Amino acid sequence: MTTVHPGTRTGGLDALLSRVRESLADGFLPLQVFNDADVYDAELERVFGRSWVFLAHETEIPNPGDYVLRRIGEDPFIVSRGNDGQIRAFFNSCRHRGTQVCRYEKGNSNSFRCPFHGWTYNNLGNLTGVPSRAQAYPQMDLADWSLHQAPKVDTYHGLVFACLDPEAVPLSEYIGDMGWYLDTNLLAHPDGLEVIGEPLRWNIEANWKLGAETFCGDSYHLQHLHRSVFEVGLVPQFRGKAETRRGLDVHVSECSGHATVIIRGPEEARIFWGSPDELKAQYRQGELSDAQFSLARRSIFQVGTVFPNFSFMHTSTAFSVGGVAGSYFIIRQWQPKGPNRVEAWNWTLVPRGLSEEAKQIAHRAALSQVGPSGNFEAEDSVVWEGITRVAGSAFARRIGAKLHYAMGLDDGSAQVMEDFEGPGTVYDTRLEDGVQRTLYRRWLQEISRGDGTAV
Amino acid sequence: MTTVHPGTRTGGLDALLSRVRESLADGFLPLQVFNDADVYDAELERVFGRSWVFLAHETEIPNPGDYVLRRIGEDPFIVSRGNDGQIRAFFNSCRHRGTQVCRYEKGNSNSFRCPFHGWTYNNLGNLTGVPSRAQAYPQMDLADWSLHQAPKVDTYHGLVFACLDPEAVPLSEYIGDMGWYLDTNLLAHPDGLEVIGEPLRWNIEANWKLGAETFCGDSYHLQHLHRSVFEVGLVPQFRGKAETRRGLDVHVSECSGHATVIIRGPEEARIFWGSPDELKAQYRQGELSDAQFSLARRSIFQVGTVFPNFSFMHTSTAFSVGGVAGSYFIIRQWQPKGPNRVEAWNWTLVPRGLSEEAKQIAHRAALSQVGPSGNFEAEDSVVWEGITRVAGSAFARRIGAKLHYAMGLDDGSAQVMEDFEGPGTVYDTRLEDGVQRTLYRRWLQEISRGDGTAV
Amino acid sequence: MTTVHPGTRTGGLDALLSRVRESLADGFLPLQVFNDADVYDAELERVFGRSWVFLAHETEIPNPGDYVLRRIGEDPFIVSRGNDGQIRAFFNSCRHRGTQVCRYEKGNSNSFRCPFHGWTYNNLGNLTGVPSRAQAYPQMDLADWSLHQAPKVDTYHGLVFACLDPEAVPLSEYIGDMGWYLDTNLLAHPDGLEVIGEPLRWNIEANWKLGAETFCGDSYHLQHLHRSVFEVGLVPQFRGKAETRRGLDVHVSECSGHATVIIRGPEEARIFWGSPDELKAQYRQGELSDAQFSLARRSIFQVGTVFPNFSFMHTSTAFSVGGVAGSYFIIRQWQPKGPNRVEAWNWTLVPRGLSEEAKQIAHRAALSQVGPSGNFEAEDSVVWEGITRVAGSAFARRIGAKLHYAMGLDDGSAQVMEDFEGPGTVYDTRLEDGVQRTLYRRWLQEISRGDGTAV
Amino acid sequence: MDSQLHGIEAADAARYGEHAAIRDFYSLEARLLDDNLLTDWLGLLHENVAYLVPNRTFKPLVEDDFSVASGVMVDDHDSVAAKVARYETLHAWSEDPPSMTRRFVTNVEIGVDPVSETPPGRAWTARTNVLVYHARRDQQPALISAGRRDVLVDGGNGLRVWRRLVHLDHNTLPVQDLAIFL
Amino acid sequence: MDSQLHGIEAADAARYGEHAAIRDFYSLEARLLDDNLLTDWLGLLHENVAYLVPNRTFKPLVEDDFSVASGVMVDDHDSVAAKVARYETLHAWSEDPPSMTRRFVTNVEIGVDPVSETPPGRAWTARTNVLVYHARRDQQPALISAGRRDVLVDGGNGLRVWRRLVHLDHNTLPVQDLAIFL
Amino acid sequence: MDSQLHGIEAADAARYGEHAAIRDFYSLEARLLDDNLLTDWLGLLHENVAYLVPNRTFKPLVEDDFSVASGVMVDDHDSVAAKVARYETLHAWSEDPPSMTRRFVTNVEIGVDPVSETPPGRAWTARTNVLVYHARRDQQPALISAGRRDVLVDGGNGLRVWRRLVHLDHNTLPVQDLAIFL
Ligand code: FES
Ligand code: FES
Ligand code: FES
Ligand SMILES: [Fe+3]
Ligand SMILES: [Fe+3]
Ligand SMILES: [Fe+3]
Repeated sequence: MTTVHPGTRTGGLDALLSRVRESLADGFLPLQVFNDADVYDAELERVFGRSWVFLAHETEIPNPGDYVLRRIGEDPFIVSRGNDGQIRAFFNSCRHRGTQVCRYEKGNSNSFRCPFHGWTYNNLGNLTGVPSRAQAYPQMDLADWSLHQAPKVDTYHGLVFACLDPEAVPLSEYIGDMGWYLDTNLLAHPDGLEVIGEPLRWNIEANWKLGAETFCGDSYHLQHLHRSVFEVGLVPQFRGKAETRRGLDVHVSECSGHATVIIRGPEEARIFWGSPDELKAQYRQGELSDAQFSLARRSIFQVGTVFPNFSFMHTSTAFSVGGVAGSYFIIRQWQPKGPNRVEAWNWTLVPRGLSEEAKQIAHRAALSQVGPSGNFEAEDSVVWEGITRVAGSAFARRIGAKLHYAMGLDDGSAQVMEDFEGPGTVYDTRLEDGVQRTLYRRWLQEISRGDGTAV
Repeated sequence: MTTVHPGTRTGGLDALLSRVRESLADGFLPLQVFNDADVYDAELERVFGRSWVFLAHETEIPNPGDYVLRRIGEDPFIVSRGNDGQIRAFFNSCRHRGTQVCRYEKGNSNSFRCPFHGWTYNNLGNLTGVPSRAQAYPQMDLADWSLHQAPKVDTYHGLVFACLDPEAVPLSEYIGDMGWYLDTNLLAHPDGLEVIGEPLRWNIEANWKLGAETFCGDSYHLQHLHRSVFEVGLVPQFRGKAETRRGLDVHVSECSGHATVIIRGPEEARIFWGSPDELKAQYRQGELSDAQFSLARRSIFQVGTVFPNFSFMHTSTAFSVGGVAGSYFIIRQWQPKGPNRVEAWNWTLVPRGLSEEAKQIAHRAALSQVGPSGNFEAEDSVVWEGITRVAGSAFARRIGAKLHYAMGLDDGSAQVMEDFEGPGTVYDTRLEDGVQRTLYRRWLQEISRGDGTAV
Repeated sequence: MTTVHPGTRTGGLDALLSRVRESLADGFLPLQVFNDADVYDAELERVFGRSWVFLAHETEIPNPGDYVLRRIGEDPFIVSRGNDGQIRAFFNSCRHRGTQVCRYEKGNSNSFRCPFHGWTYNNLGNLTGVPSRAQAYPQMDLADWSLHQAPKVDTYHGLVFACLDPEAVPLSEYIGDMGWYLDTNLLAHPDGLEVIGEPLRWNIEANWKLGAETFCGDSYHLQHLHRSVFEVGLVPQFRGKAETRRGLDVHVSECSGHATVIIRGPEEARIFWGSPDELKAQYRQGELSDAQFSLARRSIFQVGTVFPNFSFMHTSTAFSVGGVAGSYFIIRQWQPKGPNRVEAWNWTLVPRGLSEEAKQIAHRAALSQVGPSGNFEAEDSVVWEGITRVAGSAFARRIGAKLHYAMGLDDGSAQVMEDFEGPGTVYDTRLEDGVQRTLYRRWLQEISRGDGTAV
Repeated sequence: MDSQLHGIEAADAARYGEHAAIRDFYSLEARLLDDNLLTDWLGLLHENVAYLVPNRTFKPLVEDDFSVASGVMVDDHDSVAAKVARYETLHAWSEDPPSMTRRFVTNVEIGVDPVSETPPGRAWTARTNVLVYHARRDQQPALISAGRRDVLVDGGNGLRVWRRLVHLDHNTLPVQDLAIFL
Repeated sequence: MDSQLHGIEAADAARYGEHAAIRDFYSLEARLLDDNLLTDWLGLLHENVAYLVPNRTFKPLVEDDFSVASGVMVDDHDSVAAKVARYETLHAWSEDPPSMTRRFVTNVEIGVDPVSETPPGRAWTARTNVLVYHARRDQQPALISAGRRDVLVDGGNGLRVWRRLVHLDHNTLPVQDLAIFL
Repeated sequence: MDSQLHGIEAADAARYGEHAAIRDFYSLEARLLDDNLLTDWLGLLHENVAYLVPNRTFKPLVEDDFSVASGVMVDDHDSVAAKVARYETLHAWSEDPPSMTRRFVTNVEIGVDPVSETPPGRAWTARTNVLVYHARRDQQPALISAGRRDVLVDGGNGLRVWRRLVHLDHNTLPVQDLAIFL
């Protein structure tokens, strides 16, 4: 029941990337990139092997010894807070014979004992126990046999990222200008955010980039693809056609390679992503600049993607018609599982210290709209699956079929807001594709960087 | 539960094709061609990407707006009869972001609206609606964004074919001499043929060529593989051993790259593929030549393949022992789904205007013998699956295992009937493999034609 | 639900093999070799295509006409005892069109009739029947169309092996020094061994080498991985820590490329692999040397692997706590099914002529510990599956992750027993990895031998 | 919890006796098919049985998805008997050795559908779900999922299938033959 | 074999009458869902239903594996109704044409769990296993396997689901949506 | 439709009472296994149980396909108990965390087979089909399909399995262990 998806033809990966380069300059993208074995292999090596990749939220592993099992690309890592309080990411493979040393997806432990021969590592990754060592390995220096770990692990206001490239720039530089926009979400509540429970995970038979792209800000699809949700009346805040809201809605592109979309209320509005009044009252400027706090105050909705596969959304929705709304910040990660398969992972975050009941409302609100059984979600994933299938077609390769990402490049359409307070190239309308072109420009840059490995 | 089938080794595809060329000259064929990833990729590009491929029967889409969803190779096309009455084949992928614009397998519509962002195409393939166009794409020329379509679509007496190669010869030239034999089937009834319902589809874990080959006329397998059917007495018309019917049974090979087998009754017989008397009385010479009509009149059974994957069979069978017989013309298409997987599609056709009851008898007759639960069919597919499995073996590659297609090449076996009225190289016996060699000679010719794409 | 496992990168197979060569010299092995498509393809061609591979035990096919269906690598062979009493291995593919001529896994037949067109081969592999031959193939010489067969088939004290390489050394030379150790197991009982019933088969999502490696003698894993079995008290004979038994336990490595581990009792012990007294009394020196018979007498447990995928174990276990023990010699074959999949085949052998009841006890004893529902087996296979998964990771390739097979190379650890009577490099302890390095040295040697086929 | 359900219709013992008899009938039928006792199974079909497996095509009007006219199987007693007879020859190679099949019959519901047409005697309509596990010796196993709508009639010494309509959850059959019955 | 089971508890006819009514209820429910009659199905839910599908994560203490707090579905009548309402618009493209689903409901057990909380009237606890075959037109089919723990209550004219707890045999959902109900 | 089936044998209420008790027994057994309550499940086996899963090999004479002599599982109470005891140690790593399993038991038929041998007291023969969904944390899920032939005996306080014969629909097991019971 499996189709082996063939790799690039017509000159191989480099030729395809040349075509991407030419196309992208005009706002187009070859369809083939969404289902191609060679592209995918290169992505694992060059994109996921060199980018800062999200692993966990700090509140998932608050205490020494806490750990969760996560992935960078397709590779399994234990994200462990050591007894020294530091977070590390260990490759889940025993240094002896490669066995997975951690079998649980979440837990707390001082150590990881390998089931095969019993080598034991502490939660700092050091090899501390080797059965029969005196006779078996009299000259062994345990220090040589620590668990492999991601060379770089760092956090950004609670978000834990790792990078497998020891030469990579620091996380703060990687996030760069996007920090200005993330901060409005992460810092506006004085208690910070915390995760509810464990991430939800589901399988989509689609290329991972399609999810990342949509969360960069595919504003254009809302009114048609999700029409049924609006019809039922579940999202009353999305009133006003995109055309009539120029300058209130903004598309932030080329933001250090990341992108985000913000839907704002008028100048003086106090919205805070549609929070209920009680919650609104709690938001504080704190470390934020005036402009940032003003943005938080006016925000109805925000969605964005930090390259390559970390997405987020901040808004409020109801889960029944006319019912109570919950406010949530969700993290969505697009875990690659092959050229035509992705696992969506979804975390719901809420301000720390919210009541259990309020948390539950927030989770239900998020779940009902953007979870695996969400009113929005089902539509997106079915569309992505269809695109992925045709992307693998011989005809698409033969005619070099290109997709259209040129909205906003016509004269007289999207305008750059020179006076917008935040960084990046900010457009005054949701009717433009610059946010998505941002993703593919960055992607092209990374996947084109040779690394001495022939792919 | 999946085995990745490795591609050609020992020098790659070109070396394998050289071995095919040498072998075929002597009537042999390397087993490897039936389960090889590189061969399959080349087939998608060079065979299905350049041949005229069957899509539908006109009577499936008689009215303006009618459409069916079909495939060329593995690629999905909408076969649509436009409001202008013309049939086109659209690549089922939105020009915007690639989404499948048609979700149904059959229907009638003035237009195809993409679910993702609502771009709308009329049934001539033209982009006619773009939400928010004035603001989003003020300079867009809609004419630039019609659905991609097969460059060539044409019909042959009701059979709709398409070709993805703009340089290809016209359909009539492609069918060539085989037309003489198709016409006897398609034109002998004054009302023409029509399809019953929708095609049946089933999955076989076998290479697509094995079905095409058998329908070229593997007459030799009938008495052994299908012995159980004859034993039960379901096919009384197949009496007489092949040896004793020289000149009545004919193998038509090298018929413009296509092949067919005809089993005839004696000179004066009125058989018309075993039709019931009422139907027999309806056949007319019409546009057919004397020789063609005479052939129709004498025909007990005909089977054939138009390269690459269009096969047909015309005969009558009963569905219970001693029960009423139904007369049918079936179309069988071998839709490739990988090196070792094929979908069989099966249409039952009958003379247009037959009573509903007669149609039903014909369908049941066809179904009981050559449908997915047919008495014949099960045996063939299990054999093909076994061949496909061994074709993928390392041992077969290593020893260069070759199959035997040399029947009829020995002195004193099959004789060419120089005086046969129809075209092609016509043998006087069912005991010869020229009809199958025809398929592989044509296949070799197509797959050897480089097209600038490195496979 | 399938991941296509990509092949080697970073310079291809040859570069990987170079890294293996360098690593192995120091006792290390790149993790990547356990899940790599290119490595696997090369293994099918160079390892399974050139080694002597186990097929069956003679007692499975004692009579003329008996046959079993087996595999060499992934390729299907009929192992047939001809009416002339000779054993041959026929490729299960008709010379006509490739159909599998044998559909049963075990049987007795004078001939194999192909279901497709009825060509019939006798159990010597000769084509003896061709329907309609006089007319179809008047000039055919049947002798040209015998079934393909393995160029070499031979037996070793009842074990049937075949080799696909006509240039290979004879089986006795291939087994070489390992014969000394096999003989103690195969010849100590005057009646010889016989198989109980048919082999059990089960699927493991792991690389085939991991099973072969463990059976080379991964003594080190017993106490930890299988701790639960010892805790329950099912294997009372495994007392005494490995450290305290130097010279009683021996690791036999570099034994003509094969390896074995023997756990012995003291000098004068009469153990015979833990046989019950009645059976012990039956063992005889026969053709064995004094040293060999003494080894048999003292043996508590033996396990070993004949390259590439034939493993065995000889011991006694109970199947309930404190219950009766059964003594058995099991054969375990690791049938490759892809880079990350193996079928384990398991035969239980017992001295011929044992009572049905004693046989049944032996089978139950074997089954309860090392069968697919065995107390030992489950643990091993889950570990191997985990290793195989991480072996396919991009991170492991990128950092060139190496596994540790260096036990015994430290000064003062394992000592070669110069005075041991048997051949090979014999270490005086179970705490060493030389037996496993033997497997990979031999593997490296075979897979590095080019054969004119570009992989 | 006392021993009766108030307000739940059709809970009477008689109805459940019928249900039990019909459920047993389906177990028997599945067993005969799985054990390859086709001739015995044929005895469970009424002589005027209509055995229909419509072809499924996705169309905009969902009620048209199932086409009996171009059905996958459109059989009566004699055409089923011919298939069975073929399997019972010694020369149906594809089923020698026979496929492994296992029918999991669930969701037996009686009386959902009205009895249409005029059955020959007392009749019960029944719906069932059936999941068929199907495997050949060295073939990938397949699952066939379907809902069945039957009319069963009293055959004197047991029930008989008088009408069977099988709605497949497949537009393309996952196996190369429905040589097996559903 | 005589006609009674000695020493086997709870074999009384009344209990089996209840079992039959509840089994029929599950067949009805599955049928409405498989036939895409979502509004009718909604009528089988009690107005105060709690419909919970916990998230599953492998942790060292197995009792914590199922998290309701971060559940896959945490629904009440109104939130289920909103989902149903959305499907009943003409613009839920993903289910047009609708998925093919088939629910195989087995292992119906009554009274395994005590009735916790205070149900609105007479109530029965029931466990079931459900295997859902799910396929879209050109998608790989998927199987969803789960155990359900329900509290059913007497709704006057039939049973109603008052509590449903679905334990999935998946830590990662095999399909991209649980738009279908379990 | 009146309330009795004429001419359908064995429709008497008593027989269906037995059927219900036996069906409940199988639900209980499946639940204990799925919930990993192996020691409780062991209590459902008679002390002289014979638990047999023959090995399957395709041979020309179909009756020989199943070999008990070289069976996949050939167990008695003590050997099953040993396996259970091993799982109950804290060191059976392969089942820590435990596999997810779900047993779908269908087609419960009573009295198909005669009672052979001499059971210890009152006994019932029963056939069932069982489909096991089996998955580990990061493993491909597998389906195991089988038919079971049991002899159940009255254990005083409930039924006990005295004989079990499992016919697998697999010649090669799809999973690496039958550490789970069928
Ligand atoms: S593999 Fe981990 S201790 Fe050996
Ligand atoms: S993809 Fe079709 S409208 Fe956007
Ligand atoms: S393939 Fe064997 S006889 Fe033709
Ligand atoms: Fe969306
Ligand atoms: Fe045929
Ligand atoms: Fe082990």
